[in-house]
Amino acid sequence: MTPLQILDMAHRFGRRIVLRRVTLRVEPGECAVLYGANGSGKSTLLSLLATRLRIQQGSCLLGDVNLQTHGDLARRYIVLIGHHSHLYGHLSPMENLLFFRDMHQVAADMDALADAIGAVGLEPFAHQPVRWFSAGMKKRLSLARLLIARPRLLLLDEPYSALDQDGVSWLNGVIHRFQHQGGLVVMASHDPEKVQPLRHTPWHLHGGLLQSVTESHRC
Amino acid sequence: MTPLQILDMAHRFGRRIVLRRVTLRVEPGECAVLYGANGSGKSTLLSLLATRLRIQQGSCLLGDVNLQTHGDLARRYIVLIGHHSHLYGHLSPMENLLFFRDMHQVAADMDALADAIGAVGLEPFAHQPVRWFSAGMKKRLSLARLLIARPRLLLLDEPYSALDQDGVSWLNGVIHRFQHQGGLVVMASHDPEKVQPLRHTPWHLHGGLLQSVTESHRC
Amino acid sequence: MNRLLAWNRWLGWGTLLLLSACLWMVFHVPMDYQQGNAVRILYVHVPSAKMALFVYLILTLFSIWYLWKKSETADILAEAAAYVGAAFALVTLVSGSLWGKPMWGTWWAWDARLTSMLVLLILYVGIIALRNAFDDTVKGGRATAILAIFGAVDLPIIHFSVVWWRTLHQPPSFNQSASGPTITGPLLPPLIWMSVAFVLLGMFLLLLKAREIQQRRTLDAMELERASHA
Amino acid sequence: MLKAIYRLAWKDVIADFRHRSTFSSMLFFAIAVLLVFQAAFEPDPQEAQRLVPGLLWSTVLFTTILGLGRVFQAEEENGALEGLLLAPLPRGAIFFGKWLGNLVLSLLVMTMLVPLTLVLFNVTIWGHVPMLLLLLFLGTMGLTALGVLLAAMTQTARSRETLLALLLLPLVAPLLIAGVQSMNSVIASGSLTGPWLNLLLIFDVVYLALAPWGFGWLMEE
Amino acid sequence: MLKAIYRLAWKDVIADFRHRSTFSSMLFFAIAVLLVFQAAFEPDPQEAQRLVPGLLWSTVLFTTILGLGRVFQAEEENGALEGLLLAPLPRGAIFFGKWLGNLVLSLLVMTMLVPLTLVLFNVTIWGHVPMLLLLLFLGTMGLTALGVLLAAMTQTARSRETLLALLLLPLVAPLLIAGVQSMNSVIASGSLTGPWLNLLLIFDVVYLALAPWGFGWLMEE
Ligand code: HEM
Ligand SMILES: Nc1ncnc2c1ncn2[C@@H]1O[C@H](COP(=O)(O)OP(=O)(O)OP(=O)(O)O)[C@@H](O)[C@H]1O
Ligand SMILES: Nc1ncnc2c1ncn2[C@@H]1O[C@H](COP(=O)(O)OP(=O)(O)OP(=O)(O)O)[C@@H](O)[C@H]1O
Ligand SMILES: [Mg+2]
Ligand SMILES: [Mg+2]
Repeated sequence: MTPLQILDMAHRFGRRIVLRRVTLRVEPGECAVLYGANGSGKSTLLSLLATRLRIQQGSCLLGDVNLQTHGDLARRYIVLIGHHSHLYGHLSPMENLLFFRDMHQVAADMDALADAIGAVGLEPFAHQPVRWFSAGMKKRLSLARLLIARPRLLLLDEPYSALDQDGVSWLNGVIHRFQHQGGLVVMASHDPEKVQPLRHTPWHLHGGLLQSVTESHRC
Repeated sequence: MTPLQILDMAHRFGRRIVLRRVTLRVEPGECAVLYGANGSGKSTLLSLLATRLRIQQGSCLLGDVNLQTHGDLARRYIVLIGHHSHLYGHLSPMENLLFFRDMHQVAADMDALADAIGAVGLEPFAHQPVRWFSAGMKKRLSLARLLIARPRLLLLDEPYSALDQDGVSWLNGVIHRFQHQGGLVVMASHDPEKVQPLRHTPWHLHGGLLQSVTESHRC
Repeated sequence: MNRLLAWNRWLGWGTLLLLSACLWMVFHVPMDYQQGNAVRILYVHVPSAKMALFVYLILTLFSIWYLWKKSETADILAEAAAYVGAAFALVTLVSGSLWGKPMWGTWWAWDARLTSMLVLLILYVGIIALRNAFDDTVKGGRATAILAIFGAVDLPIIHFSVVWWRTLHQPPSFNQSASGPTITGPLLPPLIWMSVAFVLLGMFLLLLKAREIQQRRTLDAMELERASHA
Repeated sequence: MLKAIYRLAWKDVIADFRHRSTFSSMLFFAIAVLLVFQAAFEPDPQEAQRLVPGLLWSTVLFTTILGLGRVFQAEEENGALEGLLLAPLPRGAIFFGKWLGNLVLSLLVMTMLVPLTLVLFNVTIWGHVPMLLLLLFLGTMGLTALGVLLAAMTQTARSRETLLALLLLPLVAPLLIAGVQSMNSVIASGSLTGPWLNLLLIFDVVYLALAPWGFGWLMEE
Repeated sequence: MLKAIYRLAWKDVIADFRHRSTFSSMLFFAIAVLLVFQAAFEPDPQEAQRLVPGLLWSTVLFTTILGLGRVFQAEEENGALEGLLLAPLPRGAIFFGKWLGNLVLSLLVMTMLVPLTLVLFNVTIWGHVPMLLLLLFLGTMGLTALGVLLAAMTQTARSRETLLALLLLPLVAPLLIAGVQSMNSVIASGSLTGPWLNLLLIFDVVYLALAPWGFGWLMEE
């Protein structure tokens, strides 16, 4: 497996500079956790890594794939679970996963999808439209995608929000296994306690700069 | 000030029973915190208290106002900050608060609105459309409503999600002051650590029943 | 409700009996010298036209009952009534068109009666479509009930505006023929009996459909129940 | 409460001008239809004069439907409709707010549509323009009232755009007929009165009285 | 990639069609539109024949635009469009998926509309039906391509793009006029060839080639 290397990345929206100079290296099996105040640019950084935003300055390599020039290729190896669930309310969990599978062109048969739904505890609701699900149920469903896709780089934007305690420990298990297989994880979070059980490297994003966090002043 | 009394409340969506029998009494100055698994019905209970859902069984009194029969009246005394931000993406924070003010028919001049925006740290963004705000900034803006409205009953559905550490302690301060003035708070949350600093009564919702939580097996 | 449904079988047999008797009568009335054999269509056309209107009245009553009392029975009956009414309206239109081809030389003409019957059918279809567009029976039921009531307010207005529209201005190219020749003599009794038979048929179909809907809903509920205990 | 109604309408109108562009797509559609009929019919001025009421009303009807599809879309975005329903307002007030916002946009489109039609089809009845506009305004009031209600009804439904049109068209048939006929009589005789105008007014009154009530029922959970 | 395109269209179409009544509601929607035109124009059979192309094309335009409002709305709901853009697909494929879903719905309405128009308006040109349908299909291809692009523009909500939406009008107008004129010549002479048909084809090719590219450009941040 291959590392993720971010070099001197900067980003602005119109005139507003959000990231000034971000340098980060994530090794296989490592989980980098971004902390930082609201609006400090964590989600922006993740969107850049997901090639959702065009890289304006600096460079970013996933192994030897340059995210800036080979976005289409890179997207095959990357999965982002963001603030939004990216779910279609009129489709059932099964259909939503089917949709995800075909869009991301991963191989997974119906049984695999059903298993993923079972794993996040939504089996009873597998064929009901997602629209009326509770916040946590939607979150669980959007996390179920992790079990289908086999990415190299996993981007998680506040993955713990809306999850109950069982959900949190299930998710930590999934991340742990993923790390064990040599996957890369970059996560943004406001819940140091929930990240605690994971082997991870904390970072602090402030004023557009990424700083290493010593255990003592972890945010 | 007056207490909130919920008596034997039950709720079903179609044929699916979500709440079986919920009884709860919240005294002035008290903060009841609902814990429970995803999909256990916390948000449903809050929606019932906000008179968003019609009370199907049981009764609910806020002081001497019956929520079932006098919904219109009760809504004057109740503010719910829910999962959704209820914000309009094309309006600025200022305009969103203006909208809230006029809809809820509270008296607040422009300065009061500007102060509220300042208090949640959004002053620099007061006149920019909300659509591109970060998740935490949206959450902050939706919480800014607490400073404008002067409810008797405050309903908070996972108020800490997406907030950074400063945001959490600011919110706890607001709730604390509100309690001090004899307000009633009912909150759903998955973050016992963040509720910790507040003087509160924890409850556990499971199988449609509300049970008191002893400190030991707090969820 | 359930007792009513059990009783429905007898209603079905009764309807069948009466209908066959009426059909026998229809094929034994003397033929109209002007219209020929085609006149026999009348015995389907006129009763079903009346039933299409009558069922809408019933649908409105069920809708009001449902909004008021929130009774699920009313909802089921209202849902069934929409299908039955649509069927009668369709039969009216098709039989009318079939009749129209030999009588007027076209399938369709923009006449007051025809237009408002067409509107009624569209309304029925709209009601059915609206209900089916919801996953949630309660939401769907409430929306359709409101729509049905609005339709009830609107149908008379439509009817009269369509009448005035045509009578104030260009008269239809086929003078008055839609109101038809007055029906007298030996043609009349079979029509009366046929109308009775159609009322029975309507009731039978309504209850039949209602039972199907009820069973489907029970099945859905059982599936849900089973799922949520799994 | 009036302030709340105003604020609600304000939000929708502002939205449109900031970006949602319902207005421009309505106008766009209206102009395209006029062009199509011009190309299809190539009417001489006299024929054109006969066609004008039909053109105006059918364009108004269809553009209104286009606008309606979006009425509740902004409310979906962040669960905003729910926020609205939490306000201590009677449901009727919310209905009127939404209705007003939509009405304003429709009226704007209409005001541009009438002169455009006359120019494109070379119909020189400029003296009647105020009356034509008045008739369109009257019709639009009832039309949007019914339309907003149906839009609320079909909001969470599947394939709601087609459904909305399917439900609305038969119900507004009398309005359309009354509108076209009263416009015919204005063009023919220059007088605004007559039974058709009364029908138009009846329709407005009935729907403006019933729709808020229906909306209240609809929003109750 | 074909599977992804198919799945995207499937989501938009099949999901709507799961319930039995969608098809019939489209059929009756078409009937209701004809009802409106009848009430608006009251044509006699001869006039009706001349009106047919205009009726058909303006209905096509209407249903297409109506459908477009919905195209990207489902994508807004939970940030789904963003999810789509995260998939390892070229933007062109996403465009084609959305286009296909929209095209299918428009074509369905059209297929029902043509025979219904002929029956209800008593126009007996049954021999021309296949050709009329073919022309509508051709026009719809280009129209929906432009339309999806337009919907994407108004969706991304940067205000300068509403202007672009209005700029599209001059692009659609020639397509519509070519459609109407070629249909006129089919009805008059029964022959499908001619300069207007060529124009229609040229538009299709140009739009279908350019639109995916424009879409990709729009979606890039
Ligand atoms: C598609 C075409 C037609 C439609 C939609 C239609 C519809 C109706 C309707 C709605 C009624 C009224 C029932 C009532 O008010 O109680 C009716 C009655 C009748 N129709 Fe038709 N009709 C059609 C064609 C025809 C034709 C072609 C004829 C024969 C020339 C015809 C002859 C009659 C007669 C004789 C009555 C009974 C009149 C009465 O009881 O007052 N209809 N039809
Ligand atoms: N409007 C609705 N229609 C049908 N079912 C609903 C509706 N709202 C909620 N439900 C169902 O009710 C159950 C409880 O939902 P609710 O949102 O109250 O859960 P919750 O306790 O808030 O969960 P979470 O912790 O995930 O927020 C869920 O199974 C959900 O699917
Ligand atoms: N598409 C955009 N257009 C303009 N500004 C944007 C856009 N996306 C984000 N921003 C701005 O960039 C800044 C950083 O946003 P971002 O979402 O990255 O913050 P964050 O660190 O994720 O915050 P949070 O903890 O609240 O989620 C914010 O000020 C936001 O307003
Ligand atoms: Mg963020
Ligand atoms: Mg919840």
